[in-house]
Amino acid sequence: MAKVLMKGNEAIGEAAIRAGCLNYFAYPITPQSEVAEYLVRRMKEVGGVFLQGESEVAVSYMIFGAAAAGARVFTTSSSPGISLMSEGISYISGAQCPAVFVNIMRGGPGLGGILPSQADYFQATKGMGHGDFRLLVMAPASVQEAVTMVMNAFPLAEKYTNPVMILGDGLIGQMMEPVEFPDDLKTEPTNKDAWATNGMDTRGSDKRNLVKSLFLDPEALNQHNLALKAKYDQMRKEEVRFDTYNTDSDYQVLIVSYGTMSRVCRTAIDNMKKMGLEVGMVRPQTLFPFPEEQVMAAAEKEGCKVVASIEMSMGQMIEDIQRSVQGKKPVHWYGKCGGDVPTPEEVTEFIQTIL
Amino acid sequence: MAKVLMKGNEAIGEAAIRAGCLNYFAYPITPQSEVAEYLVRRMKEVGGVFLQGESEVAVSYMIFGAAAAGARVFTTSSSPGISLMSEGISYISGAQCPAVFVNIMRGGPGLGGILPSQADYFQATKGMGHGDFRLLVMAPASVQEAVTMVMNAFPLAEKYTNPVMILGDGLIGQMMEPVEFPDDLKTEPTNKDAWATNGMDTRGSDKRNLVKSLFLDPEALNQHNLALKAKYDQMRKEEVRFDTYNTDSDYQVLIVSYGTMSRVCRTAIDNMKKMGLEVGMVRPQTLFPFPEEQVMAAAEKEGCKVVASIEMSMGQMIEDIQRSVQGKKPVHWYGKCGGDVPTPEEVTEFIQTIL
Amino acid sequence: MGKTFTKPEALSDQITHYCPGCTHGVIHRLVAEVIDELGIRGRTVGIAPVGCAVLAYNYFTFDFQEAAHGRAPAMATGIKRVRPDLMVFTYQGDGDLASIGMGEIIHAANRGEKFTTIFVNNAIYGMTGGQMAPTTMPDQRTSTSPFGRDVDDVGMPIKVAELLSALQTPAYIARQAVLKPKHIVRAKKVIKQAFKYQMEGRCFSLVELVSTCPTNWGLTPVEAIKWAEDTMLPYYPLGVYKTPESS
Amino acid sequence: MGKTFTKPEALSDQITHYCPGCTHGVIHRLVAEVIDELGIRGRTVGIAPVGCAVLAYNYFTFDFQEAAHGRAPAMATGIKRVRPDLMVFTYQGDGDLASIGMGEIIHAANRGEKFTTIFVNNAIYGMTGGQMAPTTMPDQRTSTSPFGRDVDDVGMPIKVAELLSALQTPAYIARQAVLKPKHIVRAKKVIKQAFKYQMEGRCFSLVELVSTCPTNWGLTPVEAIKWAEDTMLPYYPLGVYKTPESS
Amino acid sequence: MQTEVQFAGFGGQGIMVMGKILAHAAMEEGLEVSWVPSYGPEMRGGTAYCTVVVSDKPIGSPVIKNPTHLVAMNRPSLEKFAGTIKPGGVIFINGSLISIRSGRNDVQELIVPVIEIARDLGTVKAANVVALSAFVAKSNIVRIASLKASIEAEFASRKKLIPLNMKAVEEGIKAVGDLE
Amino acid sequence: MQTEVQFAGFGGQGIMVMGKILAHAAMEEGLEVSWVPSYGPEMRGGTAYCTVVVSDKPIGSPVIKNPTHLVAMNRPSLEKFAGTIKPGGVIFINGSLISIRSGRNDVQELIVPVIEIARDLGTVKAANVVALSAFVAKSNIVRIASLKASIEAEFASRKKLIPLNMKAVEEGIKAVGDLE
Amino acid sequence: MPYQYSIDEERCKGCALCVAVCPKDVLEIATDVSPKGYFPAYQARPEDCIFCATCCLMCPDVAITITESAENNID
Amino acid sequence: MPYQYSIDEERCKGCALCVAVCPKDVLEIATDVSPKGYFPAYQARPEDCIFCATCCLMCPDVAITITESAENNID
Ligand SMILES: Cc1ncc(C[n+]2csc(CCOP(=O)(O)OP(=O)(O)O)c2C)c(N)n1
Ligand SMILES: Cc1ncc(C[n+]2csc(CCOP(=O)(O)OP(=O)(O)O)c2C)c(N)n1
Ligand code: SF4
Ligand code: SF4
Ligand code: SF4
Ligand code: SF4
Repeated sequence: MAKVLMKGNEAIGEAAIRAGCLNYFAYPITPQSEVAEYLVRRMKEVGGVFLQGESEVAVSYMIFGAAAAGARVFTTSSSPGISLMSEGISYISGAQCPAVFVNIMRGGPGLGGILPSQADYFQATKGMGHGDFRLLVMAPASVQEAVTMVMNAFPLAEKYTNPVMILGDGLIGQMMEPVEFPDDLKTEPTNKDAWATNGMDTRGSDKRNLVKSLFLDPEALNQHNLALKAKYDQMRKEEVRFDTYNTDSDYQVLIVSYGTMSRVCRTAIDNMKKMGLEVGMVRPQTLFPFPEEQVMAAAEKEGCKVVASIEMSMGQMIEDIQRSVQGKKPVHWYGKCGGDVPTPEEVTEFIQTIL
Repeated sequence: MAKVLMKGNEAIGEAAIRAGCLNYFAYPITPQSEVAEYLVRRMKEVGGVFLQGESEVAVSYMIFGAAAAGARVFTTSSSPGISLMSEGISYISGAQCPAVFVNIMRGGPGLGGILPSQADYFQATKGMGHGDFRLLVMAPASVQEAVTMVMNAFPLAEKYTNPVMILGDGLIGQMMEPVEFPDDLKTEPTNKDAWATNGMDTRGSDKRNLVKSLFLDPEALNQHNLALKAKYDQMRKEEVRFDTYNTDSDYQVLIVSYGTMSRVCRTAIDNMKKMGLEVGMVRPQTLFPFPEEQVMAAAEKEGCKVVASIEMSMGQMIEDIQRSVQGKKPVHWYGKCGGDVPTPEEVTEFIQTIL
Repeated sequence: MGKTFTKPEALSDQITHYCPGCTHGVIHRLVAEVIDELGIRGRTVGIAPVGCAVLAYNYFTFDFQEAAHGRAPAMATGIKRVRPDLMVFTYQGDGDLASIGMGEIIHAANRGEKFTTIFVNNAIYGMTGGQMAPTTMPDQRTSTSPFGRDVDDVGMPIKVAELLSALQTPAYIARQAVLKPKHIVRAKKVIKQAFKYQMEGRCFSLVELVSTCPTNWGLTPVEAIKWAEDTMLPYYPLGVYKTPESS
Repeated sequence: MGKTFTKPEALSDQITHYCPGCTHGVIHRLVAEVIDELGIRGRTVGIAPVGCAVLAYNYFTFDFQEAAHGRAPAMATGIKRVRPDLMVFTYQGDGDLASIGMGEIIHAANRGEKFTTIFVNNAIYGMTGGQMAPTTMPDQRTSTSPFGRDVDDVGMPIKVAELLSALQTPAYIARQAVLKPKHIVRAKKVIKQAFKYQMEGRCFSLVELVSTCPTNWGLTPVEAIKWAEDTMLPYYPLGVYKTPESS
Repeated sequence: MQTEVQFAGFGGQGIMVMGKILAHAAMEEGLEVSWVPSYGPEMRGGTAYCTVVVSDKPIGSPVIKNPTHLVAMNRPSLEKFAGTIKPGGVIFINGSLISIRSGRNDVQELIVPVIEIARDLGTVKAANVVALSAFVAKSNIVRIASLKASIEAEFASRKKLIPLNMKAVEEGIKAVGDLE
Repeated sequence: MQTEVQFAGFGGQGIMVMGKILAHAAMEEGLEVSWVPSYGPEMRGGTAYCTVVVSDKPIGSPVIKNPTHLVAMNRPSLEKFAGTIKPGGVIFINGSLISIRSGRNDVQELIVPVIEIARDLGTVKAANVVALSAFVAKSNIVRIASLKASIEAEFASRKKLIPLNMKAVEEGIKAVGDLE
Repeated sequence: MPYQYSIDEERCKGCALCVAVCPKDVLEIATDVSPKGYFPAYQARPEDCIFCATCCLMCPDVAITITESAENNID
Repeated sequence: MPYQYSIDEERCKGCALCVAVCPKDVLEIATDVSPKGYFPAYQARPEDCIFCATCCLMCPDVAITITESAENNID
């Protein structure tokens, strides 16, 4: 298919449809309401389901019900809305249903602001809700990558019967960039007869299916949690994705950055190169699983003096970097968290201060 | 005051009253409903406020409204209920109001179970909600300590105008142990005229107060977040609390454990001592701020070969331990997460496997 | 003149965890009988609440989902929107539906979601040990209203059937009881009617059932029936409150 | 015969961010006038919603809190329970109150919380760019109902005043408009009455105001007034729906 | 020195209170105590357990896999816990409801028909106090005086029940004497 | 080579569309592009900005502090951004609404009374296309052919507007010519 | 009479609701405990039973069944 | 006549609601833009104004004020 110029939010909606997800439930919130405004029309065209729920709490359970019934389904929201889905996402994870959640992050905490932010890193990667569960979290750095990640999110969610989250900052949703969509539509969802409550007749079986997260017997609940843990360990083995920039140079500083922020860093790295300062970057594409070994390896590299976590948050990803680097190199933080994306100039300035 | 034998949940309720908190809003959930059942009577006696909200979402905002009006206020819940307060706690943190949240953890994810668990560590210490904020998190290991921590929670919340969370496992709420309460009641809340919306007449001022978390100007929001960060950095400096056990011995293994789990470890340590194996323990009393230096120091101690994170969760606190230990010693995890508290025998067995 | 009576196929053999005399068991049986008689077991999905009926899925022999507290109507919406051909019902208690789940039930009803809700009104929170519910009667003692529900402090009991009937979207809303054999016969009729409307894709349907919680009321099962008749029925009148025709 | 007219003290000098002709401004002024006339500015706490009125606190000269989307009634409950002497009102839009905040408003009203709610019904989500609200009219086009609100798919518009009046707890519930000078005069009367009931500690009070959103309706302010009169008023009848005396 | 007592029976037999009275008595003797209930859905109708830990130093794990003593008020409880008790401990058996025995020869069994004894006192409700008293008389975990004081404290709000329960204590102690 | 254009004006002046048309044209020429809007409450009524980045290699930061060019459709926009433009760039000024100048001597100023021109074409709505065309003619960021194609694509759903806008393009180009 | 009436001791929880609704006063609650720990209902006066199934209707635990059968034995 | 009528150009957003409600058809919308970028209302026929304050009632932006004053100057 030819390149089209598309707004991130609309591209995300289209990507879901291309991935065979014809079911969308959501509640409006800036800066991602365009997803719904795009899909309300497109779903009608493709005969899909569009519903504006009464709240994010309700939407998270509409997603749960639909996913548990075997449908491929997703929603989009932004920071405060995602917080309201905390309990629901915990339930979906506990009940092991596949679903995709897109968080186009805005400034927080509380009402905060509506401009780009990356302040929901901790929430997405660690404390999304109560109990022991993880989301597979992918962070796009361009509209095209958002499309690719959304399309990959559904098969991954189904592979692990676990929710997947796309974590994008506001710019990813609001920017227009050229995107290409694969022509082939993946409209056939994977077979979910083994567990989905899609009706015994549908399965032609007289064994009923049950979707639940309650395990009153402590040993059963412990086994259940071990089974979930096994899935997350498998993700750590199989799903780590990352990108590097200028890491073949003899960099003195290693930047770890993701999303739009990483693109600013790329420009900063180019500028510093011109100034004769070599800086490398590891860009996690999956935030969970986090590219621990890759960051460690890049940090250990001969000549690398310091590591910098550059985030549009007040020091969240830095904790995963610290765990990864294990004290081999000092790890510094730079960030802003109000909506102004730090400029390449500001990044350059910061890098010089830590050398 | 003389010792009384009290159930943890009731002692928590009484402690709040002794701390001068006469305002309680909550929604029932096992295993902490006894707090409400105790306070509905006690609040009547002391002329305080008791209200059963319609949901945890609503309760979190009742707390917000009351705290913003200058009242000393708290609530109690358990895991799923705390997830529903995610957005509210983010708002309260963003608006910088003091309030106390007690989470008597049960098994998760989802509905999970109602037996003791520590699986909300990540949520409490990192990802409680969207945006950059932290809770000051205290984890009691006995009913008496729960009382002490609850009583300290209110002044701390007011010192930092930030929510404080007491993170206890189900047993802390359900156990009966002897407790002592200080006789003096701290019924006078600190002066909040500087910021509380308690009415201009109340303050005898014609300057109106405004409690909000919205900052549309990105620079203002960034400054706001830096101000919040400064508070969390101050907590890291001033509020770290921890306890140690058998750390003056030449321990080969360092256990890091908290809450009820740490008491099991204490028994295990005694047993292993008898078997001739010295094991030390650092017990974080504050989970945020985490006793990073103390854990590091204890791990670095001559003779200590390995560190073990022993939690009633699938490996959450271990991430903070890894950050603290910075690769100086291998860090292992042992835990169970279904409601059965691991026994001293099981802990001992595990420790032997990692040596 | 005599009658035979055996367990419906849609009901499993499992002995319930319900307390002796708890009418949840009666309601389970009625739902199962209706599903058998309509022959829809193979395409029915039930949604268990969080409440004493959280384990309801153990007692039925068709697909089931377990909801979070109060969110069953949102889950049912999710299922019906993606699989309108499935027959979906939620089974909810009064704390679940009328307290934490108020937003979800009102919006599902107002959107006219084509599922059926079985609403068990026992005037208390059973599962968690007898706290006050929105449906708790004036002056009724519960563990969180130990001096009796003070209506000046927390308001009047919510009449769910009446409240939902105040919405403009066509629906089938009825209230019955399961206190006496004659109620039980009528209750089954309205439950069946509710499912029929769903089968026809007509409208949202809800049946409120005045029920008992002997354990948390602190009464014997027989006393509990009497208390419900004397106290609840006058406040919660039985009948059909709304039909798609009437609206 | 002539009249003077100046800005009430409870209103700040700030020029609002509201679009030209948006009736939020009229409602702000009426509330401010009532607060001045009752002389309660020094003990009033307003609660701003999340919606176009999120910045309402900039336009009033007394204490204010900013709520999360839909949760203002819970915050007001928190304040009134700990400080019954304060005069508290929430200012909420229809998305805020009738969609995400439905549970909170129903329970606050049913508990009889002694605060006042100013409910701005403009049949759309203004702040976020014109999505469908529970109050959106049948066939009305919005950014999430581009083909017009399909009542068979998403149900009928919710009549908030009527719905809340169906509760059993005594309350003061009225609906007025701010479309014409005569409405505005009446609107002020009912707003004042609502605050009076609060001052007397009588009951919960809510005033629904049929309002406009020219920007997202895609009409000029004058056209918007006309559309609201022709389309909304017939569906949302004005009047006093409930008084503590009547209930 | 630490002793651990597992109390177990049907809901409604007053299991939790027995544990509480013992814990309270030990506390009044200046000892460290923890009372750990089983909570959970099995509460409803079904079984009721609690464990009381008494020690002269701060109590580590309040969760006990192998208690030193058992008070079994019904048969399922005996079947469930008999095997877990440490050698040398006391296993109290409610003779009124339990026909079987623990099958252990490394413990001291104490079988008392507490329901009949309580019935003779006027109410089967007192059976748990009879059982507790007999158990205490045998195990000597606390002094009888402390036990009585603790019972008085427990019934402080229902004073008229105290005389009856004091009789129950005596009968419990007597029952042990008769057996020896 | 990377060029960055800041478009700015009142809401309702078609600022966002100007940027989109340019970005689309550049994309069709095989270049990398990013279109970054200002979004936020100032949207309502107030001002509207967007930035278009065009480059021959993958675009790093889409957020630009110092763009190479500026298209200012009203006075506040000129006042706000004039100082941020890189030396050597083009600053387009909507002469119909802006009486002042950029005050820069290291840039090329292009002043066109686009509203009058558009009015003569039959509708002031076309003012943004006139401005864009003039700016493109001056800055040569894309070929006029690409610009036209992009405009046709933009109005594909409202075909009858295309001829008018093509005229607008010509007038825009002509305006630049007249100035030189 | 072709009906067979039985109360399943395993299922009966002794709530006595059946006893209360039996129009012929056939049922009573047993005085000795069932394996499940309840005092179950039983037909004290089976000869009066008219097999109206009112008890079945009322029983929350589906403990009572009435089936057709050749011989008339009641347990 | 002791009233002073004024429309604050800073506040007026030109919504024309006042124009629509004026019973005497006094008000009109200006043809040139205000510093705020709006086309404000003004009294086209001030002599007809009866100071009924209907426009004030309608104005969402409190742009119109009527005050008492000795001399009768209208701006
Ligand atoms: C979010 C959340 N809050 C609270 C609870 C605790 N809880 C479980 S059931 C229940 C109420 C049950 O009462 P009801 O809905 O009336 O059903 P019943 O048990 O009476 O049949 C509550 C509050 C929970 N599980 N989840
Ligand atoms: C939890 C959450 N969900 C969604 C939003 C986005 N949001 C802001 S205002 C609004 C709706 C506003 O509409 P309404 O309440 O009708 O007020 P109006 O703007 O029309 O005055 C929404 C959905 C939010 N801020 N928070
Ligand atoms: S607690 Fe009440 S509702 Fe629950 S099973 Fe027992 S009787 Fe039934
Ligand atoms: S968007 Fe609508 S509601 Fe919001 S300010 Fe503009 S006109 Fe008023
Ligand atoms: S109604 Fe059923 S459960 Fe109750 S006593 Fe009769 S047979 Fe037993
Ligand atoms: S109503 Fe007010 S804002 Fe609108 S035009 Fe008249 S004076 Fe201006």
